[in-house]
Amino acid sequence: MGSVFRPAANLWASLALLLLSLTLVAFSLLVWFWPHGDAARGVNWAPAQPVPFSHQHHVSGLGIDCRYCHTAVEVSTNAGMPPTYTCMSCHSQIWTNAALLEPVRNSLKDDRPLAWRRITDVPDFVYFDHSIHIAKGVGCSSCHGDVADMALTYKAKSLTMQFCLDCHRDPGPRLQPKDKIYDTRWRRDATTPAPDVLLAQYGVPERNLTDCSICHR
Amino acid sequence: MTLFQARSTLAVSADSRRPNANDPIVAPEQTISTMTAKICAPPLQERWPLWWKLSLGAALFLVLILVISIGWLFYAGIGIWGIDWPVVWGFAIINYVWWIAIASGGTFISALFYLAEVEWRNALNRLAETITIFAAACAAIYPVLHLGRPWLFYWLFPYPNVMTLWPQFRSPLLWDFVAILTYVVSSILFWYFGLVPDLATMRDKAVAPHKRRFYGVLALGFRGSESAWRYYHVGYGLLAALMAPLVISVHSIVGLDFAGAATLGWHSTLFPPFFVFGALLSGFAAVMLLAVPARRLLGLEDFITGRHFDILGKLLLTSSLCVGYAYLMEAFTNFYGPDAAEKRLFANKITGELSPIYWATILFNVLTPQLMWLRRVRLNEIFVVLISIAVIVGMWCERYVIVVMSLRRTHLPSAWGGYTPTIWDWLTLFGAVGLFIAGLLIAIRLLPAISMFEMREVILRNARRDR
Amino acid sequence: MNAEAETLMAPNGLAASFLSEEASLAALARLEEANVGETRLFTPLAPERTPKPSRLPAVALALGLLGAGFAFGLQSYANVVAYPLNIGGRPPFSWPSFIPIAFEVSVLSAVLATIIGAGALCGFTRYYDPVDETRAIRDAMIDRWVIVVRAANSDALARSRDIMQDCDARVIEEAEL
Amino acid sequence: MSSVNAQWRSLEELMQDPDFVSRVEQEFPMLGAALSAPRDRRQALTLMAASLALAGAGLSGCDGAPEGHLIPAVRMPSGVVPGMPDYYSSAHVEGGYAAGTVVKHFMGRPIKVEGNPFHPASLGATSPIAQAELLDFYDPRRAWGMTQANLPRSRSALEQALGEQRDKLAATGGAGFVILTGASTSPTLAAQFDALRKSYPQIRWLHWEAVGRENAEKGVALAYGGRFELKPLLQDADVILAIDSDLLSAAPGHLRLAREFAARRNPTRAKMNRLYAIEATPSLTGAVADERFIAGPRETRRILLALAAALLGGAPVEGPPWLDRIVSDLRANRGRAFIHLGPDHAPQAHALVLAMNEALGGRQAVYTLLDAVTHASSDDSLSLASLVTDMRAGQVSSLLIIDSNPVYAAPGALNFAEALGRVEFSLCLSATPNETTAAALWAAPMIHPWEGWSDARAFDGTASVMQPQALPLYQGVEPYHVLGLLLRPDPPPALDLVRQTWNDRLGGAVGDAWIDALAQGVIPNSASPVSNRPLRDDAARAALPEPSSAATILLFRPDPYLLDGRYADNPWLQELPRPLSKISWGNPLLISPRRARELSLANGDVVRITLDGAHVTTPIVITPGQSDDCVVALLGFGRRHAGPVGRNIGVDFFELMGRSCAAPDIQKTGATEELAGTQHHAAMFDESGVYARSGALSQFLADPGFVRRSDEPQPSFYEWKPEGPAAWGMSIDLNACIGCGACVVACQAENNIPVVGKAEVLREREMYWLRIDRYYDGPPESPKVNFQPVLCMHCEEAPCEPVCPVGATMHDAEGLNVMVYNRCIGTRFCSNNCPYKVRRFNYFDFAGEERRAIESRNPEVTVRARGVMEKCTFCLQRIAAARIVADRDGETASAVVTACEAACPTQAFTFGDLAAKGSEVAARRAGPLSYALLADQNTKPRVTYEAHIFNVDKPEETQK
Repeated sequence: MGSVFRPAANLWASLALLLLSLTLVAFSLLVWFWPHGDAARGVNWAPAQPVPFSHQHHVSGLGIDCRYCHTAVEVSTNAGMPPTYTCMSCHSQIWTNAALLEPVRNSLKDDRPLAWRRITDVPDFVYFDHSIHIAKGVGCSSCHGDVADMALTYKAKSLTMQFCLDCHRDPGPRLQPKDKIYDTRWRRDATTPAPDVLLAQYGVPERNLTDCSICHR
Repeated sequence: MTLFQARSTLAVSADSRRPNANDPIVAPEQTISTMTAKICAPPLQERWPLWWKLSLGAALFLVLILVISIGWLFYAGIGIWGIDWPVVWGFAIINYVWWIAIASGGTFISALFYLAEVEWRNALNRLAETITIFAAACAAIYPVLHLGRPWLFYWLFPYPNVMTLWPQFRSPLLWDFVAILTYVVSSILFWYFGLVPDLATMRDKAVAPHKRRFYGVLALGFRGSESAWRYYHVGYGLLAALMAPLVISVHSIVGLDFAGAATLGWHSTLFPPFFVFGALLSGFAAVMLLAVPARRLLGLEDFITGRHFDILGKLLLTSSLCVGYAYLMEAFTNFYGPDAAEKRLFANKITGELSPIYWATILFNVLTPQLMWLRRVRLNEIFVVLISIAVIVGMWCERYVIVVMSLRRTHLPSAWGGYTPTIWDWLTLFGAVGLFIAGLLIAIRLLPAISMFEMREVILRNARRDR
Repeated sequence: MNAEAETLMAPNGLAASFLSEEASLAALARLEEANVGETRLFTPLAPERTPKPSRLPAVALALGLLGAGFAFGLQSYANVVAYPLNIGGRPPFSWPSFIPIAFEVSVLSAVLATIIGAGALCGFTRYYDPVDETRAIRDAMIDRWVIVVRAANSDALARSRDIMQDCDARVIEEAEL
Repeated sequence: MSSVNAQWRSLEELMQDPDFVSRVEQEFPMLGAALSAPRDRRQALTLMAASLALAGAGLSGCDGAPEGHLIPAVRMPSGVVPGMPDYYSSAHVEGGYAAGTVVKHFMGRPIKVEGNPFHPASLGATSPIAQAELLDFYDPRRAWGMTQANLPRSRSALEQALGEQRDKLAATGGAGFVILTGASTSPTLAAQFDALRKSYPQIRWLHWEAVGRENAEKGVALAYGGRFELKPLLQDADVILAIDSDLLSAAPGHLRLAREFAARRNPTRAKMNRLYAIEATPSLTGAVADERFIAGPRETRRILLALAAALLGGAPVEGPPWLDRIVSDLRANRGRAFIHLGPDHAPQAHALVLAMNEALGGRQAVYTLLDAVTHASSDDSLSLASLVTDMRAGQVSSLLIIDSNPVYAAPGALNFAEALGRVEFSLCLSATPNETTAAALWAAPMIHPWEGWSDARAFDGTASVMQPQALPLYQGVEPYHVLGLLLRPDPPPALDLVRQTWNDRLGGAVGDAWIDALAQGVIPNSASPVSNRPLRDDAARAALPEPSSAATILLFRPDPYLLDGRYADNPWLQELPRPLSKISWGNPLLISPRRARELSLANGDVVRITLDGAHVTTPIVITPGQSDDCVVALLGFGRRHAGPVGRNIGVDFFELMGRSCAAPDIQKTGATEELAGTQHHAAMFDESGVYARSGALSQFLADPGFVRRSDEPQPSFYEWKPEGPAAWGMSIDLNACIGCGACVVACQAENNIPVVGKAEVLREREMYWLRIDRYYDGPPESPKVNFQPVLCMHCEEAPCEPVCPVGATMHDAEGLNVMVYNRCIGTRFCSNNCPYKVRRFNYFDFAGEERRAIESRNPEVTVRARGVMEKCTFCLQRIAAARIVADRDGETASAVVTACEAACPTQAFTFGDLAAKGSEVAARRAGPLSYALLADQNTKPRVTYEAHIFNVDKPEETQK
């Protein structure tokens, strides 16, 4: 007959208990930290586009202003994507038969729109308005990153609700001087006016920017 | 062995086993050895009789139905239920409250009466606690099914998230969520903790190696050393002392789910105690109902005796009087109070097209239990079963009255509506009953139906008293 | 136990089972005064003699209060600091509505504390113990009171065997402990 | 945009497919089964979606772009700013009369209809139908092709056939060629008809409406000897007597009339007018009348005679006792009194009433006579009846039917379909396939009014040019083109024709005048001149025809929303609860309480009505306040050849029309049918005082604040102050509300509120954010009616908020009760706790199953998912837009107008910032009549009501 278990059983039991508690801890840590990480949000994601358009070349290189293509950014909820026509206004003159630009030329020829992969996106239940952010001194780079430096456009910010709230709770330090709104390289430095000065300048409204109704309808 | 005897006795000489008022709590001829042997026998039995297989099969069939209806629910949406506008709560809530109340019986008996140090409870607490955990499990299903988007139920947990959002802690539903979580976890632990010494007994009674190992693992290496017993004793008492207030708070909070709302027919300070009364009533009814077959089929007549039925009957009667008082007060406050709409609603309850359900509630929960005044009834197993069933059905009706009838008649007459449960409502109800029964059947198949180590105390104490 | 083991090591202990608590306690008393070595008593139910006070309740209470404090604190933090929202015009610090959850959490943590504490003290998950090798121990959880002696020396072993016999032990068997 | 392109392409592809049409047809037979199944509408809409898929991959593919793509235009149309709406004027034409509208576009896609404030017949308001026009525009059933004998043909084949007709016309001079079309006020169409007559003198045309106003027109002709238009000027009328009148609901210019009427209803703002109503069956006009009297057809005739005797002199006729009071009131207000008679009365009766009005001396003051606005048929002798006779006699060789459905809507007695078979060439133009297109030899899809150029005139003659709102979605042909083809092989485009018409006024070339006319939606001072034609002496002498002597008379009335059935396919209008019965998806026979008792009928009992051998079976609904002498059948339902939405819904009563006036035989069948009512309780009596409060003018004058006396102020634990820059609130004037339902559809359109269908309405799961509660007060035979629009009250101490376990609903700084859909997990506790029950729950994926063209949704509002609670947001999207503009451009926020407020013809809603200086809403809130619904709940609602005052001396007088 003898005992039900071998002496080793005690060791195994303790190990099992240890493992159990460890998995519990690990799981909770995962739940806590993973969603905050960039990986979970696809930051730095740069999908292939119909045309490998380089903001770096067009903005830094040629010094074209954001608004040349994204015309509606100051007046509309959308920044606006340039119609093929806009591309061709230059490329009918230069690089007229570059293989890279074949899709653009076809688009105009066959009257078929180009389909760009969307990189910066918020869910449909979030109503983001470009014009008000621009008007109140939130620069492009705040959400799009240093686009002027992107050979291929990639997702630069997590764009989680927390990301939005961080700024809505304390806009001051993130505001940019009027003339620097479209400068995606801009960083706060000694010459930058103090947050409250900027807040006053832009007259950021006293309304509660963390109200759910500011973004959700 | 026992089982087959039990079966024959049912047939041949039921008389010897019929409950009797002056039965002792445990038959005098029982010694700790015979008792242990008798209790251990069924779980260790290799083959179980037909009644068990058949009823388990039936129960599992109901479980299958439950699974199917839940699957369809998740696929199609809760529109498959009868809930509508304005009756946005329906069977899910009714069943939830019903089950959680049934669950309470176990805790009351094993915790409250443990603290009160009453002997008779030792024969029933195992059964009662087993009822508790499976009823609580059934109850715990519904709040999730009830949600429009069940897959998001985890938003009720306060966990750090990228939305920087927290649950809305003012909502009674959240209190309820936490209360149920606490109750289910604590009940299971309490039940298991109470099982450990008996599992050790099973381990040592068992012969087949795999059974010894099975019970051995569950027994956690408990061998009844003096020090172990000492701490075990302290721990068990402590748990009992925690469970007793917990069960009261859980049902008060369930009451607050309703009383916390401004809804007509719910907005009443009476609700928390009212719900505790209801829990007592259905809890005792459930234990009583299941004590009868357990006693007969597992041959426990020596341990669940006439005394137990006598006591349980009185308890049932008492709690039914408490519930009756609550009904009375509801009526009184409605007519004494200023709110015309409340009066209109109550009038509709007692005279409206659904009034039969209200009166069924009164009949089953208040009037029928009055029979328990008669000792003959208390000791007659047939009556006991019938009355317990009546009470359990009555308690379901009560929840129907509270949930549906209140919502049908809201403040604005323009928003009055009706409610017709669909087949899916019924299937989710009966499916859960199957789940409950299957759980019980498997439990008695594997575990001792009576807490042996506590029974030993009773037997020895009696023995000493006799000397 | 097979023959080789028998010869390999000499048994240094005794396991004896008794029919009643009284008998076992008597034997135990005598063994202790005879000071034969370390003795342990195994019983099928909690021993009658009043248990020495334990710190477990105090620990449970402490953890209960801790849980309550944590729950209440979390609720207050979430509503007042983390994201104050206007919920039906109620003040952010609606302390009365924080109480139920605080209570439930305190009970839960107390229960967990008790289970873990008591489990540890009872030696849960100690699946193997040398006494398991004895035959007698297998009745300890059924209907026998079992005393296990770890004798200091062979002489003590002999003495304890005598004592056991006097106190009419049912079974007496030797064991290595 | 791109998706619209895709749509055309796939459509053209489909059109190449010869059996496309039969495939579309096949969709519908399945429907019968589908509709009887439990979740019928849901399946029906899925079928609709199936045909939608046929109609164009663009639509069923919905957002048009593959997931996660940005699709810029190739060339951005000038003036279109991506992400911002544009507005283009148009007009909604009903019975020929135009009411100006403004269509809101997003990226070139119409998404919402608003009223045109510059248009005299709209004044910024719309009817429910005008709002619902949007769904008709996107109706996938418009994707059908030309057919000859129901077989698909090409467009060229049709043009060839029309060419042959042209030659025939030239040969016969138009003899035997008839054009059948609805009532019209379009000058361009008139011009085209004249051109046709010039070339083919024999050609004939008939303007015919199934539910028309020819009685009234003939009456005017009798009284004044010519075609004239009667234009009431209600703002100056102190006493109005409405006899079986549709003055506020359907009469030409009813939106304006309702506005003028309501402007005189709130005693705190104006001197109240007084409205007497005498009618057989309750109408909106009767519902809002100060005193309403019930009279069956026979009694009404006696009343008219008695009135005539009293007002025009002559042998006195015995009238009902209460008539004297009305007469004296009319007499006392000579010059400011006006009598209006409903379109169902005989021309002679109209003539008589016109004579009385002259006698009351209100001409030019409370009504004027204008030159007729609608066009006459080619000759007065021509009527539908005579046309059918000619068709039978074989005197009609060719019949061109434009936008009219006689096979369904002609009186059953005429049996038009059979007559149509005798016509050698028949062509029917219709937007969607219907009974007539199926019966006609040729059928062709007609463009939607939003897809082409046209013009129409308002009830006062003011003209509007209707411009295309989009390029044709489907292969529709323009009626002008077809008519043009009858004249020459290469007809000019409609734009040129319209330009021609307005050449002299606006100048031929595109000039400022033309642009302004389009921008404003009206052509300046184009109203018809006021006529001074005197009353003919014998106007009053015409004998009134004897109404049937039958015990029960069967009356026909158009359904208020489906009219003659042309909107049966419009889910918004099908589901919109009828103002008084609150029943949707059906047209039970209206029967008075006493009659019902006699026949032992309950709501939903099915009866069989037999009249001259013809019979229909229909459920009944007991209608409080209806005369016992009549039962009322609502027209427009029971379409046999309609889309998945309208087909076989309700009963077709045209079948019984035009039969003898013998008493219909009504037999209980024993069957019952569930009625899809949205107000589920049995009619409430004498309770409504608490909710929709009302009183007599005398009470008000004695104690202005009397409605509020009952609510004592309640203490509260919480004192909540709006910290935001604005404090939004709304005041609803119950004196103004006529229960028309425009606000409900406007809300539905603005906020993407899904249609749930009959089965779900029966399950009490309709989704309206804004509902109009109807309360009866007084005896069932003749109750007083109170309408009460109920929407989210945005309570400052909202009971719904504290009970949500995840905080999905909360308040924002400006006092809005906000619902965050994507946070909602669907516990539905908020709905339990809402005393007003204004929250709606998505039991199924209603929005998803609707499969409505996503282009038609409002992109500014989240489309709610399954398992989510939703409710009124005070049109948060409009507030947000105004807020952003204000913050961005530093201007003060332009006044926010909610969808319901904008649509309301009577301006019952006033929305605005309670904190703003001199805000109208704050003023109304402070008014003596203002009260909070369920004040005892102490929820501090931001919505308040102004109690309904009846212009009577004693409260009980309103109940006759």
